[in-house]
Amino acid sequence: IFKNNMKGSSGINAEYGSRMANYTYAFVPIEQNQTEPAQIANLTKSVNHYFLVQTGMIVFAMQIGFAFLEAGNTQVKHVTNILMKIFLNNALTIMGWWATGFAFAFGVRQDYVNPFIGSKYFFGTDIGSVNGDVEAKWFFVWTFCAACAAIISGGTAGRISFQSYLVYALLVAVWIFPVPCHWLWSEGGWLNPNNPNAAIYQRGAFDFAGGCLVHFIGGVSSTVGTIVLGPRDGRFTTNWDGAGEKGKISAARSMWTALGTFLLWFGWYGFNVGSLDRIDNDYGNLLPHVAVNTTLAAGSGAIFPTIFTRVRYRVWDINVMMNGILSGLVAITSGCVFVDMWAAFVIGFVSGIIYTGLTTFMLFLKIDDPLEACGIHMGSGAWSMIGVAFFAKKDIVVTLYGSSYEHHYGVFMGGDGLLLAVNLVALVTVGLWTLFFSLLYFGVTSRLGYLRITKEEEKYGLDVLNHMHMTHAQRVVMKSSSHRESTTPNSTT
Amino acid sequence: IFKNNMKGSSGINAEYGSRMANYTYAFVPIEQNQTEPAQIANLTKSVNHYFLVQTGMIVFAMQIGFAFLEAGNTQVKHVTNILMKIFLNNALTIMGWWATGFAFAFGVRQDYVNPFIGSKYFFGTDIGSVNGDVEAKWFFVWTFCAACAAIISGGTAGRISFQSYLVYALLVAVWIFPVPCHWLWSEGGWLNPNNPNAAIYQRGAFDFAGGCLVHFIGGVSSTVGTIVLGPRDGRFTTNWDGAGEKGKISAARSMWTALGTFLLWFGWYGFNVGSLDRIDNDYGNLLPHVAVNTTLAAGSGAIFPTIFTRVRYRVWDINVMMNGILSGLVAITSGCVFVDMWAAFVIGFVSGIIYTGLTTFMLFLKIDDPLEACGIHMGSGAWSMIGVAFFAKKDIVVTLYGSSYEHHYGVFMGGDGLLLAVNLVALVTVGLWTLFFSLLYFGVTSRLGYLRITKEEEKYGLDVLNHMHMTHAQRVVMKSSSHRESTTPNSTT
Amino acid sequence: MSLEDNSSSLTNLTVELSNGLRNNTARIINLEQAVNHYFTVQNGIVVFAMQIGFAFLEAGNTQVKHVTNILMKIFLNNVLTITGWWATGFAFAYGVREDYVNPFIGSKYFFGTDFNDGSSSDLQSVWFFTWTFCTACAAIISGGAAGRITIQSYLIFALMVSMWIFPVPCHWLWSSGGWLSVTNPNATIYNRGAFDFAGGCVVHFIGGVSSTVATIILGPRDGRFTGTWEGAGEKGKISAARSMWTALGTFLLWFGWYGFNVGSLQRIDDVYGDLIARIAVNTSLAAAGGAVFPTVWTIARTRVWDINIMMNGILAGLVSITSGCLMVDAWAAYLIGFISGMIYIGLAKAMLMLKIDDPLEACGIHMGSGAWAMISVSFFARQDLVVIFYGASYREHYGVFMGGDGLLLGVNLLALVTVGLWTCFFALLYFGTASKLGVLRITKEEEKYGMDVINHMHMTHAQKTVMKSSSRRESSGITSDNT
Repeated sequence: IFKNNMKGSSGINAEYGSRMANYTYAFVPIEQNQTEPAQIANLTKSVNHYFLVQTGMIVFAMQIGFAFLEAGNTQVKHVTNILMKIFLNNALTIMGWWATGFAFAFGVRQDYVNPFIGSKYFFGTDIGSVNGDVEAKWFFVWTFCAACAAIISGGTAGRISFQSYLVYALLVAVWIFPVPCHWLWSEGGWLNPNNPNAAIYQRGAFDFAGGCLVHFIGGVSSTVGTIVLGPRDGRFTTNWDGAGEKGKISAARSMWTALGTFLLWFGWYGFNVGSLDRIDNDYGNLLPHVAVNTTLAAGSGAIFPTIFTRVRYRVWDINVMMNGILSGLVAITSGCVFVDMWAAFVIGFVSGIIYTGLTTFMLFLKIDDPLEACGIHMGSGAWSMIGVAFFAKKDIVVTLYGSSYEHHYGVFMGGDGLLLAVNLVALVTVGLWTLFFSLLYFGVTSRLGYLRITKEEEKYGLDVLNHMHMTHAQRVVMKSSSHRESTTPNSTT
Repeated sequence: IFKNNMKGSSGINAEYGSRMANYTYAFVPIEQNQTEPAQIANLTKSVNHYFLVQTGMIVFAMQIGFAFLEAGNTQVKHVTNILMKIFLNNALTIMGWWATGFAFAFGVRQDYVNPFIGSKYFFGTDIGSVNGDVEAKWFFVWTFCAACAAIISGGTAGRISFQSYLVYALLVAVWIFPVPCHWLWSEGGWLNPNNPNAAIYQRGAFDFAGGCLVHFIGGVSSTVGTIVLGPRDGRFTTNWDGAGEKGKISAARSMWTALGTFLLWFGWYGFNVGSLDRIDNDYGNLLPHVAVNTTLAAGSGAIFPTIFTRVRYRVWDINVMMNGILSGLVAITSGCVFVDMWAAFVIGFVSGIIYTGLTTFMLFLKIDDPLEACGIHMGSGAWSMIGVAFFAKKDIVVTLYGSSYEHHYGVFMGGDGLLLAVNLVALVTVGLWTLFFSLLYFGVTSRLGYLRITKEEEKYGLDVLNHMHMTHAQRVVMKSSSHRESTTPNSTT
Repeated sequence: MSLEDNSSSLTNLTVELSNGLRNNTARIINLEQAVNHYFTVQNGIVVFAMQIGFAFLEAGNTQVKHVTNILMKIFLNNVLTITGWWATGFAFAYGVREDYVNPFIGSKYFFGTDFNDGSSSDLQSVWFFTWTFCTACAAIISGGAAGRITIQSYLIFALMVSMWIFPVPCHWLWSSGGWLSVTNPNATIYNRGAFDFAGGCVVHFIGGVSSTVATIILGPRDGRFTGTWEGAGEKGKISAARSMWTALGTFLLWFGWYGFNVGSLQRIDDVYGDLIARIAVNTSLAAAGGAVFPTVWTIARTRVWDINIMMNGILAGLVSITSGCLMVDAWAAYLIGFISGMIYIGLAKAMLMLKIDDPLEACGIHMGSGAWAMISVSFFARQDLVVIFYGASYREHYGVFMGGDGLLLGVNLLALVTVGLWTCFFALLYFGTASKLGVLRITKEEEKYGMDVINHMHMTHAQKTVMKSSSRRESSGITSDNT
């Protein structure tokens, strides 16, 4: 907003000379023999570290978003349970990521490169030995890992038992998320575009910010979980009441879900922008592009679901609109750096159609998906990978990956179609990988009877039985109930 | 997520030539006689300023956290009062910090250095004369000062009178927080590790991000306040109802406290990371380390309280878990830059035990601590100072403070024990300092009868009597009450 | 890890990094650009959080029966301003062609055309950052019209704001070549521009004027000035929750304001970096100053510690510092904030006296303090800061009370008046026409039962009880034709 008026160079030099004296803390002076290139390299590194950590903080705010969206969309009697699940999801993914997750994802040894899995940095060993680069990645990608596990909490809300969700969240952090993360994002991964020896014609898959790794893995797990669990009691009967309190606090529920959606949108800027990993050289020029594309896709995602619901049911439905926004955001994650503004708008708009279609289809099949994670995260996550393969621009691809990628861009933009193929391979393999482990886990626990909460817990709410929280309506019910004795704090679960 | 693929240098130079044209605003080009070292110094300074202000913004979000945690944990009838206290806490600490607080803390004159107190920059005089360094520190440390005062609001919640809390918050900003802040953090402070003439063998205390200055001062004040005030009416009777509304909106209360805890955690990243103060040279390498350690301690802090409560009472208690997370975060504040990842995990885990123990002990003594600030802020704040003296790593200490500190590191890591001694001295002196002023203030106001709200205010709630806010239950009570006339808006306070 | 080891590892890193780079200057320039982009985008992200603030402040201050409607309005406000800003807004605001400079309007970059030629990253960071301003301006209007405007007519106006009403004055004041722009060497009035650093005029005054026009044309909510008026519309039932919501909203607005003011620097190289902290400090002081008078006045006058008045005082203080946060001293920032509290109280009382129903008091907060923001910067702007930024030709163009020549006050007043008339014209035209056509205000029935139950399928418990005993029940069916 200003013209540029420099102080004279003498003023600058005087300032530079007295620079150290102006700091409140006395620091060990910078060595004077440090060369200028080293100084620049040093500052560049510092800025990159700060960039990654600061955007990681913004992504962390998405956890509040997941918690509020989920708590606002399920029955009041389970609210405390849901909030506690999201908190412990964070605590457990921290431990799992520290123990093995980061090691499997990014632990590339110097002596050999494994295209399938990493094998270093278990329990943070040697992680601080270089210069902070590894730790910056640890923190930033942990926030992705926690987001992936939080998505699964949504699909299984209201009927999964506390312990079995938490064990799965730990599994996600320890094994299910890290291994595909190595394939697509780690040095030497078989689908990584930075790997000169990538498995398919030396070309990698484009998943810039985790449309496949975070949202598709989360969405597939969540959908498997919701199918294995079966619907909530009374979900497809005519007197189903979403709130479980006869709509009593629907104003508050609107507030909670709105806060959740806004915070997810807010966090998404960190999610997509931070995925640049660094801001020197050309990356700095692409940074605003990512923010702009994220904005456009969020805006266009809401259009179709909102208008469709208004025309079809004569209702301005806030939940449908918010989920449309989230679908648009999911759909742009893979491509936000590669596509034009108009393409971002198109990708977002189409994701709204996909979300509406899949959600309607789930209802038609009588599958109970409380947060509609199938449409939002699985459907739009898959579309995200396909969308980037349609619309990625040649010049940006070449800027990022060099001239060997000069044909590896969007099919509709004139690319050679291999990008679409590689992205589909990535989707299918990651999908099968996730499907295998989620079916295994949810199937076995379901067979053993651990997966779903008891009828009693579902009727009276998890909060009152396991968390000592009661709503007013619950107290009234309890008093007139013969089951009252089972609600003492010492009851077994 | 990418390797580095640069355009050729010709591209860069062409870009440099057309750089001015790319700005939307027309700038006068930078003078070419600016030397490169000056340019680098200039950009470094700019980045450092931005870093400090941006992390300060993140810390400011902790105020929402304090407000929601406190409002969700006290009775519904006082909610508006509590929110207003937190807002005015901000307004008053801004004024107090501007008037004398910053001057006492960081106002070091050039002619002489006072190890106990600063004496410059009153009411912001000369604060903008240098180059923004002083102002950046003003803003960042103000957010710490406001956090310290907000902690005290929690311990005294539900029974302290509005005015007497606000006067104490002003005192904190004007005098109680700034003076110890000068001792530990300001140039020439007698406990500052950057002071070559530090009082104890020229060695300083390590309180990197305020475990002693912010949390211990806040926790001690809060504990003194809560003891002098005495418990809330009916707190230790059998029919005590935390919500004061017969648990009616416990779902909403879970949401509020969860939002508060998440925002505190979010803000803590700014709190710890921003305490680096600058990101050039080695500081940039330590930045991700701070974020990683903060994350691990938060995760491990939750473990013991959650499991203990589950085993002992058969309840998954969300409040205990959230307070465990906060304890872990408090415990890592002093040491987040100095310790290894495994040590961060241990420090967090132990803080969970300390929190559980102190909270149980307070209940045993029948001391009413509504937000359990004694366990969280006082206990874990003290442990924070001890933890860093146990586990600080030699190489990081030497990087930050030079070779004269080569023996001044963690006892368990092979240090010479002086660090533990100096940190304990800091804890004890700061504790006594805080104890003196808080006892003086709370004792005198209690004797004069100003400290505690009236029986009537406690029965009907501060909101209805002083803030014209009523809950539905209050209206019903009012109508059938003979005290009704005293609830008109014109009643005296 | 000693410094020696570190510098050797740095040298390796340097060799790796300098591959393909010819000289250090290019690398420094490159890093400067990258840092500037990140600075602008990161602050835009912080400003975006203000949308949560607007939503919660408004939902907490209006009747419970309209809450879902209000939240949806704020979401769709974002959706539409994105579309409008992309279509024409940014083009009218910043689309300066190379061949000629138009002082009134831009004419390039429609629908993001020419945005992707690789050199457009500066433009894109401006696009994103200023979009957050544009959507804030539209959200302000939602507050004044709350509780009685139809969702469609609000949304169309929000789209107009982003496509036309906000961009054109934005071009005047902020785009190179705008007739009131400080970066224009040929500015209309003696080659001097108006000082509106972070949008006290462009964002808050436009929003406040539109909101006030809307609230006057709409008329008060049913029963607003009767003795039985109850703000919550639920017999105060969830007033604790309402305090929480408005408090969250106010805090998030304050949080976002730091991004709003600091980010308006748009770059942090050279001298700009020295001013980041000054802006943050001044913003804090004005917020604190704004709360003082309203709070004390209310406790003295009515013996009530009123949280809404205090929060609005804080917001008034924040609005009043937006234009001047960069150019004034710390004491002036506090004073500006303090006076804005008095302006807010005065205007809010005047509106009540005139029986104009302004649910969020946007007139006092955004219009009054927005105007005061423009005037106060021309009172207290410091000469040295003005000269650093705008060069020697601006050496007399600073605060009247600091010794300036008064032209700054003249130019700022001119900017206020022209922007005010511009906004007034379109707001009157739109709201007047819509009101005449009968599409502006919701029906009596919607107002009685709440928009949520009729248009959004949301019911509160009290509504369900009313519905059951009501003979109008059939009209609340979801297939009714109410729009």
